[in-house]
Amino acid sequence: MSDLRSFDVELIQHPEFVDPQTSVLPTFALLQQDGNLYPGAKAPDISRELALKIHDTFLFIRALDERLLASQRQGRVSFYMTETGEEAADICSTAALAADDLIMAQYREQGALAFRGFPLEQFMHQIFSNEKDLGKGRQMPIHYGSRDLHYMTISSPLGTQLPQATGYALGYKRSGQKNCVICYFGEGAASEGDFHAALNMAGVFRVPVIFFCRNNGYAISTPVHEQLAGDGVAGRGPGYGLKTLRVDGNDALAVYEATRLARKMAVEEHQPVLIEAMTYRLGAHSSSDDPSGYRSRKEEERWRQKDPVARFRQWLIHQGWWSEEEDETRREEHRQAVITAMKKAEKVPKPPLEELFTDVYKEMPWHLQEQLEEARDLVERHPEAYPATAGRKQA
Amino acid sequence: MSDLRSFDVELIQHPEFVDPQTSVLPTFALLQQDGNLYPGAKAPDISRELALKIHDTFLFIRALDERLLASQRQGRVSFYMTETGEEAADICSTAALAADDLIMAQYREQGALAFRGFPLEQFMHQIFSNEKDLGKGRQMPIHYGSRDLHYMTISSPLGTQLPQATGYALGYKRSGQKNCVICYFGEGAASEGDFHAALNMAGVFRVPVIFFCRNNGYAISTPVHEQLAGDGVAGRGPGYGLKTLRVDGNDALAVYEATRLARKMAVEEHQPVLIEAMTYRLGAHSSSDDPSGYRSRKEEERWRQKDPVARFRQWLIHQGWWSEEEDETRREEHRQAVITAMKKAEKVPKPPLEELFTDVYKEMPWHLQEQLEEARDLVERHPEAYPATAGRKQA
Amino acid sequence: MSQMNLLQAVNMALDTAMQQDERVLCFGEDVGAFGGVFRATSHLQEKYGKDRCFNTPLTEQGILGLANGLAAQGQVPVAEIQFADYIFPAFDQLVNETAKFRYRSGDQFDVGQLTVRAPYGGGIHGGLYHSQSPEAYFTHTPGLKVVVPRNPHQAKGLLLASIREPDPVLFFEPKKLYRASTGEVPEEDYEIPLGQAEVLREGTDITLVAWGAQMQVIEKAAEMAAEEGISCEVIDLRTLLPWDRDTLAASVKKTGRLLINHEAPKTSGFGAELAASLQEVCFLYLEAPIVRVTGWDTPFPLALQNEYLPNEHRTLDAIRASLDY
Amino acid sequence: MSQMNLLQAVNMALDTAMQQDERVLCFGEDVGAFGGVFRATSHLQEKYGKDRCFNTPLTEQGILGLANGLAAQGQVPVAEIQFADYIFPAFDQLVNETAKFRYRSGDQFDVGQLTVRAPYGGGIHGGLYHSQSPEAYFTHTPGLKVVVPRNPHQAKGLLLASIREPDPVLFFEPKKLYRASTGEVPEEDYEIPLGQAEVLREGTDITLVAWGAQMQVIEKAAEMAAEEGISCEVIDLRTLLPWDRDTLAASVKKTGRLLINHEAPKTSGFGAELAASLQEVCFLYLEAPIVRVTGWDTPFPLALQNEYLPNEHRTLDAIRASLDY
Ligand SMILES: Cc1ncc(C[n+]2csc(CCOP(=O)(O)OP(=O)(O)O)c2C)c(N)n1
Ligand SMILES: Cc1ncc(C[n+]2csc(CCOP(=O)(O)OP(=O)(O)O)c2C)c(N)n1
Ligand SMILES: [Mg+2]
Ligand SMILES: [Mg+2]
Repeated sequence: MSDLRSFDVELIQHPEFVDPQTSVLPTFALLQQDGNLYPGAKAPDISRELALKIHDTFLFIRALDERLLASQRQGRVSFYMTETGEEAADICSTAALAADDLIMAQYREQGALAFRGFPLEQFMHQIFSNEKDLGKGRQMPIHYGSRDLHYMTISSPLGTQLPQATGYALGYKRSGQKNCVICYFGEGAASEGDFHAALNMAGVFRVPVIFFCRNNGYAISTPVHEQLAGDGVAGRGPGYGLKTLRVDGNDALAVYEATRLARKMAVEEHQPVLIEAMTYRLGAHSSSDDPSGYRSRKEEERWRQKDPVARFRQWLIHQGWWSEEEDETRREEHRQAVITAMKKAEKVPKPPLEELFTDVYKEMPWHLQEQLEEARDLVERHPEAYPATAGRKQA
Repeated sequence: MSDLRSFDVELIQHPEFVDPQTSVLPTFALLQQDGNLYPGAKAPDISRELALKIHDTFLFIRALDERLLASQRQGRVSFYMTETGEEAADICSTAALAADDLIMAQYREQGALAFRGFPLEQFMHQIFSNEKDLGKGRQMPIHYGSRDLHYMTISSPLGTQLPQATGYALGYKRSGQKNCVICYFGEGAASEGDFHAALNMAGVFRVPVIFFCRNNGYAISTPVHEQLAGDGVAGRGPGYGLKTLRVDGNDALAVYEATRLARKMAVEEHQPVLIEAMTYRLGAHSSSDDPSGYRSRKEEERWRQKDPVARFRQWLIHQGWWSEEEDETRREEHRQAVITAMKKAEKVPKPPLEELFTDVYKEMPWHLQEQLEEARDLVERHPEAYPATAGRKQA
Repeated sequence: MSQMNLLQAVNMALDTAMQQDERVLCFGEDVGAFGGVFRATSHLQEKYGKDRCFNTPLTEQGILGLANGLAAQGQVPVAEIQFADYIFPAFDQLVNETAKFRYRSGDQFDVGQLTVRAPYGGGIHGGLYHSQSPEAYFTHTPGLKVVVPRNPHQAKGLLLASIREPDPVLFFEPKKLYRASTGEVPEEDYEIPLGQAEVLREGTDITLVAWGAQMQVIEKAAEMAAEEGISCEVIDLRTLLPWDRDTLAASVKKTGRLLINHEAPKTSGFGAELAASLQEVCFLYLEAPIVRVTGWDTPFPLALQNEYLPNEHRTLDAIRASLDY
Repeated sequence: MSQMNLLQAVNMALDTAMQQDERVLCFGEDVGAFGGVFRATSHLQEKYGKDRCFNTPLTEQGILGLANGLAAQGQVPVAEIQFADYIFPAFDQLVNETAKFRYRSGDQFDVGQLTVRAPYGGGIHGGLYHSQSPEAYFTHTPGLKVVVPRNPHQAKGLLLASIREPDPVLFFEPKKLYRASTGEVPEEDYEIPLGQAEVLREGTDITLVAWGAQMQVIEKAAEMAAEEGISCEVIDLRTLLPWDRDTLAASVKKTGRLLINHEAPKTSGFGAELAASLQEVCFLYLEAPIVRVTGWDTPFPLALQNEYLPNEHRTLDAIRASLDY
């Protein structure tokens, strides 16, 4: 305790208000759209195997997103969100972590989960909220979670995972575990009060956390210039005592390298880091959204030219690690796998009635037991009104 | 709408994480402790009259704070908070505003209210929560408010006034009124989520508001280095698109000049401004606090050497506008006036029972009318248990 | 008169209020050019400009802080919270600030002109966080008023009254009915006074009370009960705080029985207050315990949302049980 | 056994918990070296180090966010909110996150180890913002447990049970009694199980129930009533969620009358839930309406705090009225 402020400060006699317009952080970029490195750039030390795994995850997520969005349009799925255009951001950052570092995602980071090896079937069970869903069919589609894969279950309220990430990372620090937490969030969510609390506490407690912002230009219809007036989200990092870097979010190599270095600082020095990945949401916000109400095709087209997946593929081809033909084959394989898995998952029944009442508490208290009994009677008396649960044998 | 982000950004090929330690904003200061200007400093254009009014407010607040704290120790007053050591911050910033600019204070800015001309009697009525209190005796001592003087009633929850200040300022902008809002807060309150929301929205909406942080080293027992890890509170301003200045908060002239310029930007350009005044809370946090539990006398002494009131007095004397003798006389006058006013206010009765139920809503709904009747009966049946309200004639 | 849905009625009320009083401002996440994710503020920015209908940054505590400040300054803010589930970050601004602004200042300052709109309720496959009915929290907060409309006509009249009310109002819109509930709505400006319940159907055997989307449930249950010869009195509470005890008590004294239906969890739901108050004033008239048919005491589920919602079957069963008591 | 006040008992419970389980962490505003503004965490930093008892920045939403994260990671956080009045900025983290963590993840993740301590209640000249009793808000939130102790012995046993409970617990401490309530407290580690009310005084004419600081009020009222020949059964609810309906129902069935006393405003206070539930299960046994003696439906006042608090006189009047019904 005690006031450690220094008396030995620089004094000025002219009131020079700092002008927020003057300082704009540069963007770290390695790979050009044609798959060549920028002059002077050095590719990170990335094995062929890892590179192909990243790319395969790209292709898988494209297939998954495409098919599920189409299925939503057909009414087979109630809701969906794609991450098209942003794959490099979540997938390559996760690729730079240890497999047991905790991921706290917002909702548009299914790629990170896929990279960790979440089975296609599990994606589908969650989407169809059936009885095999790890989340027991309780949350809307895309609210994945996997304890085994260190991927915290998604929560819809925006920003809440940020201070939790600081806390989780503090837990790592306390238990001496050599891990970090990566916390994903959008530039919209960064306006929530929880963002402020999270980054400030991370700076004060010096915990191993990487705050990874996907600045994709929009929060639903709200463009980033109506969201904030400073230098993006990165512009706020130093103010919290965080090491900060802006990165081209569509550049798989730059994202990987930035995160690799961030992890080193986080784990070895307990230095919290903020990374802002500049990217673009090529698709709609969600299956409920139509972006033509708030942006132009021309703008979308301009960003489509910067597609992270195509860029990385070009690099792989330049490396001699991949070909267009292999790419086509693999895309088709993923597509078929998704279709097959979807068909299966659709047929799996909903969770049993009990699951409505379990997990509110660790043990079911008397009032919930009573309500479960009441619900059982109800379903029995009105089976026609409760097709999902009526007639199913009880657990 | 649409994504206005520029494609024409600076790209770098080496990941240079911004290091928060490197950028420390300098401190704007004009007046040295001996009452002489710093070499190269220029005193603001301040009339003798205004200078003496500022100084008189200093003396008044010292007298008020001293007497009331002593009375709290004697049990005559239930609670008190002094602003000793921080007088230049609130008083000189308010002095640089128009009299009808709105003040939103935290709780340690009674000086600003005194400068605006709040009668001593009114201070006392609030402190004794008697029936003449403008706040109807409902809030703890020091929660002043005055519609006439454009001083929003203080609210205890920290930080809540910040986004309200943004809203109030947006109201000014909308109605074309040539005013600004000044919003005072401590460096502790700046950790609340509301701070983030407030500054971010002010930047986005470009409203005439001055966020004025009194960084006095502590939030109760918590020193500022356990509160934040960046470059103070000022370090966050540019990140929100706010013009930002750090100022020596114990320097009456620098605070005045900084605020004068900030007001100009706020009112004329709708440019929100953040000012961080570096100061020190010389007294305890409140009458319930004992700082010896968390800081040293030596540290306090060091800051006492930087007393803003003494410093400004020296300047006035150098100007030939004031003398030690006048000072002594005036201090005694204030002391006597405070003692007299206190004696009077103590004797004023508490507000009548009705005031417990009014102002919850504009008109009293049926359930409150019913409860008021119930309360009346109760007081009538048990007069001995309700000495404050029993036997008083009803409104 | 024209036929429209609840969403259009809300939009029309906002339009009317903005046209009639230029201090009225509509804002919230995505409410500007886009017109809100449900399109409740469609075309308002076009008509009234960017400074009267606008997007805010994504911060509910900020939206309510901003709204409090605007109201204190003399504007008439109508703030939207995108989903009622996301009103909780603004809880402090609402409960500690909005509700107590007038009281703490001795009526020197107030935010009475504030209205907060929020779509609430389940039945739209929204799971835990796009389904909640948080009205009861706010009924425990003196200084606030809480209003819930059941159909387009009510929505327009109650929203206009809420905007012009000199006290802050939380206006919860049943999003399940946004498009599902349609009806005739007058073109002209009209208000439905706050604080008054409405008897929709007279009856003699039991009183059924609900609000918002659950009105359809108790109306359906009343019809089904009628087929069995049970006569239900059906009441729409409309304003939850302060609520219309007189109308309810008169009805319960007549029927001797009361059933309350709400979507929110049972424990400490607003049904508890109704039951507690009405047993006080109707004690000697009650022929059976007051019964609450409500959401279960769990978070709002997804796959089993149908099993969660207190529907007409549960309601009818409870009506029968009450009559058989 | 040693004589101590409620604050010391809380401190002792924290000390015991920290000693016994090194995952237990105490944090909040000023709880570190200073030991908290009430000194509930005195000497804990000295004993267990800065990484187990520490100050946080001034952000309640951050404190609860941090606590949720710590609990999910496997620590046992005991977070302090300096005054219950300041728990509202953390409402979203508590209601949308803490309460729903286990449910939404299908029991893959949980924050069951979390305990939140907050001094609550009036009578200390605290005015609007140092006096509130917000317990009812949380009782409407499935997934949380809510506990309120009445004296030092209870405080230690209930707090230890809360910290070790596998569900998140809000532990509201009656700050009026921090120093005013003293008693014998065992030195050793003991727990008082959650979810169980305690009958403090047996009686036959009417059941009085309360919690926390209001226990003293109903006990006093019971004594005064006894002098008039009225026999009161006095019950401390102790846990509000989930509450002990069996004990209360058994008592009400015996006495035929129920009075609930709480400090929070009447409308939608927890008394409403008790009344609504107990009239359901005790309907045929009730000889008079269940009566609630509570704070008025206003913000908490200052000058007239005495007029606000539901004291023994009001309680006794209500007891008499109930018996005369
Ligand atoms: C607290 C809260 N407020 C509002 C919402 C509704 N909402 C869901 S997504 C979204 C936009 C988020 O934008 P951003 O953070 O930029 O992420 P992106 O969708 O661009 O990936 C909004 C407003 C929410 N989920 N939670
Ligand atoms: C929301 C909220 N949390 C906690 C408190 C209790 N509290 C009152 S003053 C204070 C410290 C404030 O410090 P700072 O903002 O630096 O102002 P200073 O007292 O130094 O002027 C705290 C924690 C409060 N009033 N409101
Ligand atoms: Mg975005
Ligand atoms: Mg301070």
